[in-house]
Amino acid sequence: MTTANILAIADQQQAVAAVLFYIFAGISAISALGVVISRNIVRTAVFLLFTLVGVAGLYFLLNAEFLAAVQLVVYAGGTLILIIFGVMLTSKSPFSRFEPKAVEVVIAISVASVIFFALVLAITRTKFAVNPTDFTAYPIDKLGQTLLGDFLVPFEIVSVLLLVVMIGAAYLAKGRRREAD
Amino acid sequence: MPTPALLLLIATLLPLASFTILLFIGKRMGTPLAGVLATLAIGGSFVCSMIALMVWLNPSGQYFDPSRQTMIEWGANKNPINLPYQWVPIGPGIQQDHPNFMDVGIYVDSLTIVMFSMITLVATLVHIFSIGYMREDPRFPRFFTYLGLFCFSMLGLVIGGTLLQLFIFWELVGLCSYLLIGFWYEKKSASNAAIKAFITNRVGDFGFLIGFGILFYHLGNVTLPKMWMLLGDAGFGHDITLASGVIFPAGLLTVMGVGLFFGAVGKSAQFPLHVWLPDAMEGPTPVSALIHAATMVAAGVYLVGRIFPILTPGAKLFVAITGVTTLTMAALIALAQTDIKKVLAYSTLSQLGYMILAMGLGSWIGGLFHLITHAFFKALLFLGSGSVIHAAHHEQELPQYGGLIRKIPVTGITFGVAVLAIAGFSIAGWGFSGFYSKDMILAHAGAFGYLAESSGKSSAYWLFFYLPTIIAYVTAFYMTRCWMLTFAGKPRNQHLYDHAREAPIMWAPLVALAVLSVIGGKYLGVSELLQSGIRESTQYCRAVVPKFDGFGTAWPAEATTTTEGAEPTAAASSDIMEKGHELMHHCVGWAWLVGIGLGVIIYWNGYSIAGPLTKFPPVNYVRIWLYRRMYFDELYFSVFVAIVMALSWLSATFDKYIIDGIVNGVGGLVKRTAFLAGWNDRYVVDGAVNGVATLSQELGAAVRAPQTGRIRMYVTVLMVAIGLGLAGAIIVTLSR
Amino acid sequence: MEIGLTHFLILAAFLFVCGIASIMLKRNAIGILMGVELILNAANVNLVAFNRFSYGTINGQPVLAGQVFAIFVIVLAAAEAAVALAIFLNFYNNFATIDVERAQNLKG
Amino acid sequence: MQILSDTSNFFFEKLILGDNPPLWQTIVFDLVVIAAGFAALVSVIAMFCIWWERKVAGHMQSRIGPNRVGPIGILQSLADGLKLLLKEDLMPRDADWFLFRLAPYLAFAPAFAAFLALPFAPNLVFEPRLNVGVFWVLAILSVEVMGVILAGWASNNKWSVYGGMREACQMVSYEIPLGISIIVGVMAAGTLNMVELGHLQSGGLHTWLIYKNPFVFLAFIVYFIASLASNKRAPFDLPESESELVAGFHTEYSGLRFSFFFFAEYGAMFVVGGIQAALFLGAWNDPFGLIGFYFHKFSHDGNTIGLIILNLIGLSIFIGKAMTIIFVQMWLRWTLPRPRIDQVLYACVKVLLPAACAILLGAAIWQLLVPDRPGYPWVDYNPFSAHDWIYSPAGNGTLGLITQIVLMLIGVGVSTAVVMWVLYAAASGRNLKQRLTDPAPIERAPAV
Repeated sequence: MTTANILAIADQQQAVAAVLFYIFAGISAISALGVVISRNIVRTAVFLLFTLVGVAGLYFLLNAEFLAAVQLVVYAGGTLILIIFGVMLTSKSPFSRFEPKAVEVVIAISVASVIFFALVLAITRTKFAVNPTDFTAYPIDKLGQTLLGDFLVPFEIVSVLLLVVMIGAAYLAKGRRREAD
Repeated sequence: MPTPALLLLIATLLPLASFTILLFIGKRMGTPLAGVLATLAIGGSFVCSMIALMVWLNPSGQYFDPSRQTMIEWGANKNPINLPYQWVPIGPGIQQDHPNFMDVGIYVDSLTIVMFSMITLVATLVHIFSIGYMREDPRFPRFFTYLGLFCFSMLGLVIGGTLLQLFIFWELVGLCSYLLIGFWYEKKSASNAAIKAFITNRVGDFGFLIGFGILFYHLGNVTLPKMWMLLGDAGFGHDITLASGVIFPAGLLTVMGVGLFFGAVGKSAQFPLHVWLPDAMEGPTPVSALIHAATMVAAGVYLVGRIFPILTPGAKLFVAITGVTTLTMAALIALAQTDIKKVLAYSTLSQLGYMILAMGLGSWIGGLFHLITHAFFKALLFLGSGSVIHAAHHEQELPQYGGLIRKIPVTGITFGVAVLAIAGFSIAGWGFSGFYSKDMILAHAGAFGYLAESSGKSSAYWLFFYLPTIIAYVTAFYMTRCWMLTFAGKPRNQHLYDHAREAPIMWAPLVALAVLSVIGGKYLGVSELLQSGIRESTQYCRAVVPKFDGFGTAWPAEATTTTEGAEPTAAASSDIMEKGHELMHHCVGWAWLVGIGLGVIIYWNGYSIAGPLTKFPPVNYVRIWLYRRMYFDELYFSVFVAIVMALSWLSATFDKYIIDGIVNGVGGLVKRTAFLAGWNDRYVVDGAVNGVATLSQELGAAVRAPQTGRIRMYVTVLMVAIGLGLAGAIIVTLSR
Repeated sequence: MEIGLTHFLILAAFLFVCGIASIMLKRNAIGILMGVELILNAANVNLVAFNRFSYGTINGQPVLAGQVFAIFVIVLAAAEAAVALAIFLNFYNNFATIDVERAQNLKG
Repeated sequence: MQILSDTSNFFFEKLILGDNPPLWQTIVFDLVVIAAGFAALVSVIAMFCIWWERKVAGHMQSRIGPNRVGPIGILQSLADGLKLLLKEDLMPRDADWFLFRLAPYLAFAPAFAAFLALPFAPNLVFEPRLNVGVFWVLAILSVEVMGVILAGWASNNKWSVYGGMREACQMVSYEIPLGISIIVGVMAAGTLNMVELGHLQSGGLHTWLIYKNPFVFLAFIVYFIASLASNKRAPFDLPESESELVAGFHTEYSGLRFSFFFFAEYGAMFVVGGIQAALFLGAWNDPFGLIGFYFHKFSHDGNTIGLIILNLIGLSIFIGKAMTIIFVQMWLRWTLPRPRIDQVLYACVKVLLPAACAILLGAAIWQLLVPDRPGYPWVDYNPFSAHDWIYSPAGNGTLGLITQIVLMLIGVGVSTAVVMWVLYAAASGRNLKQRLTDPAPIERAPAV
């Protein structure tokens, strides 16, 4: 294989990566917009699902396969279902809507666009450090070692926190039933 | 051949397993089964400890060597097992075993092995006893759950190789003590006692934390032998220069030692934190036997034994004073108590005082030896009292007993054996277990006195000998009183007497402990093993620090230097020891006979002699003073309450005179001004007042308005603010 | 054009802004929760992208701190959702609605 | 990873496109594979399974099942599909039109996407470099539940909502034991990559991961039960239990949309069975390790024809294994009664989850204490040579070998017993069935 050949292939792969990025970014961005615009709470949840899936795709592009899978399992498969569950338990009419006022909409849109503009300005004008990871294969064992090595204490704390949350959520949800009895 | 470390680790984890199992399915297992499971687990620990002991004593693996006269050769002279492991990554400390890591570890030497054998043995017997004692209790499985956790924590405390581990298990042990004292939490007194024990222990633990903090700041979390090596010169009482060049000042060393010792003060219930232990007798009696007599309260002595080489002379003096105060005070109080368990509780305090005193005087072996023998006979005493209480249907007052020997003979005899043991029974140089250990302590105290004299110290140092000596007489007396009132004489409560009977399952532990109380001093080789423990640890440390002699520092004589490689000494030179021993022999040789004889004579027939005696007013006042426990509870209550009251009185006074005065003065001023100005002015004043009121109302309304309770509005305001700020930033950036 | 850090950051900024707008606009408590999830996702994208492009290697070894942080964030988001939903259920039981505008009993 | 580059990665792609093809050719190749290969595979498997299920149900209920369309009714599914295509596509008036239409695709797409990670044969894997393969399938399948919930919700029908909510809580809770039991297998293997999993198990029956240690053996059972629940298969078919909820979440669906749900269900069954085959039951390998042996031999020699044949054999073995598991699922469906929803959740949270945790702990301790034989069979060691096991680089592997052989014997014994039992039942029930299903022909019935 000649050097030129390799370069050509690298160019092509970059093109593919760009296309994929725009696809996933488009999915995420449009769905995020949908989350904001949609009046129906269940549809909002579906848009959020697409955002999450799009972000998972972005993780793939960022060489974070494991994170992508975690995103799908925990976010799309767990948290979001929990949210939809909450929607189903709390909405009186099947398509409950609470409309925001027009003033609020105007304020929200203007504030959001100002912040977005400011952020974009800041991002484009800042020179970030360049120190890319260059691994062709995703070092999943390295991730495990990092998680249980350098980040052992946060890991343990998070696990304790999860336990606390589990007990707390169960208590909160159960206390209600006792009251009703 | 499994290593002792692995065996002891298994022995530690078995009770944890029993705890976990019982925690989840204990209730389902029901009354006898849960107890049997817990007993099997701790019994397994006992077996493991015994095997570890065998392995430890015989590195060759031959237990019965026919060529030798003795079955086992005491003291294997082997290296202690010291295994530090990296645990939590932290920043670098100065002298850690593993840089950048908080270590946990295992440290096994002869002391560890002795402690393991004693704890698992007593715990096993107490478990067996409890199966009988707690049979009717509805929370039977939970009791054994707690016991499992306690055994795990206690064994973990003993096997732990770093002070951090010691502290963790220290707290766990305290938790178990809390749970078990308050086991019958329906009783207000029990739950109060539990809270009292917990809080009092916290006070001690603060001291521990302070001491540990000082140590941690200088060394990081190091293993025990490393700590000894680095700070082994503390006994000389001068500054220590660490390898990194940091200087550890002597004063700070003393503060650290006293702080660490304060943890022991709390846990071993030494003066002034002793108040919780008598109240802890509200817990079930097996718990009192296991935790509040034999093992947990001894943990304080164990801790002092572990930090012994890093105690400065000042800290040791503090330790000794604490010990001697406690032992005197507690023995006197025990004279007047009428609750059988309270008598035993104060006796425990007194004996713990002996151990702490021994530590303070530099008799490492004496203190720990007494710990072991005391564990045997005090566990026996408590289990015996448990048997009595069980037989008497939970009546604990001595005046209600009498003559029970005819109804519960086994208990009575074994109890008597324990009384003899604690009194120091001996004939012609042979005695029960308590004789040997107390002998060692008092002989050392005598030697200490001579040493102090010869090095020109104050003669007040002789108090460290004479007070314990007197108390030795007192001990024999009050223990005899307890026995006589319970078992001898005529029954004073006929109904109770008629219904008293023993439960056979409780016999086995009593008899086993009685045998141990008799032979524990001479034939089990505890002191020889402890002696070899010193030798092992010293040799281990000398491999790195050739002049290490942390366990042998003889104070108050001014130690100059230690000769390199000399045999470690537990005390002063042998001739002074000999003198001390002789003095002790003259003073207390027949103390047991005097005390017991006096007790038998006075209490021969119940209160018939003692009763009239206490009618005599001075005696009666002393009796009441002692019966009320020297008013320590009242003292603490009044002191702390008085402080709070004084503070509140202070703030009330401030309120009343200064603030009220200002307000009233202003009010009067206004009133007078108004009065003087007449009704014309009233409009002005009214207008001003109303104006102020209106103003504040308007202001309040204005401030209240944004507090809508609408989250979204808050978010919106926040975001608008940020947006405005960012907009400004954008304009600035773009215009540049 | 090569896809670089800036692209991911701008996307994350957009997601963040959408999350904020959604918090400001939704009156349904669960809608607000979803806005929060969007914001967390934006932060995650940032973390992973910075990890990938700006903080990739130390001494020739790949660094994964950003991804580990992202995992923690995901886990915490799940915990947060569980607690939040339990609170919403209680809220719904007490007010018979999920409209956060009604939660103003402590209004000054 | 070494083994992936060693054993002719993208073998078929190279075979067809040659070395270093332009990128567009690769993309087109992939698209063609997806469209022609996987889509066809999913449809064929789903249609076959539908027919098979009806056949199994028939035989278990002493009927014959479909028998009119084609020989032994094998074309029945095709006919059904045709019928469904021609049906009117109904949508309730008050349904949420957007979600109602979206839901079937949301349910079907993940099942289809999960196919891409399955290791059909050593060289027949869509993306062999997917290092989180097993986890990826789990993740994709967890998205599938969204489709079901949305279908239930969007139908605006009480029964459908109940079905959707049941699916939600059932799926969320059973995902945990499912994941933990997968972790046990992955722990034993030490990789998440599906292809590596396959190569690791290529040394004959005793190297299959299920026999690696006793805890993997137990995890296999936990996985099977949890996978039934996450696939909403009987006895955990609460979301569509017809006796209570009419048809649960797909009550309102008709025509092609309905068939999408059907395809999704059978596709998910195959995927779940495929993971089970790949993770526990030796993927594409035969019980004697022949495929593994010849595969390494052929790739070393560059024997293209041999490799193609091996891949085809591996493909059929893999599909056969997955189908066997599907058969057990069907068998259970027509045998066991359906529990209540609280019983289902009880079984998960209080029985299956603690069991799975205990198994995980046990497996971890086992792996800590018992030395393993690391490496790939036939590459690093000879799986049938005791010498290679005993002198394993990780220590003395005798205990591991003995465990694997004992477990293998148990497994083989149990499956043989079951097969014999089934055969006995089939043989002895033959007469019974004929008596039941051979009444007098309708023509000969007495006229009314």
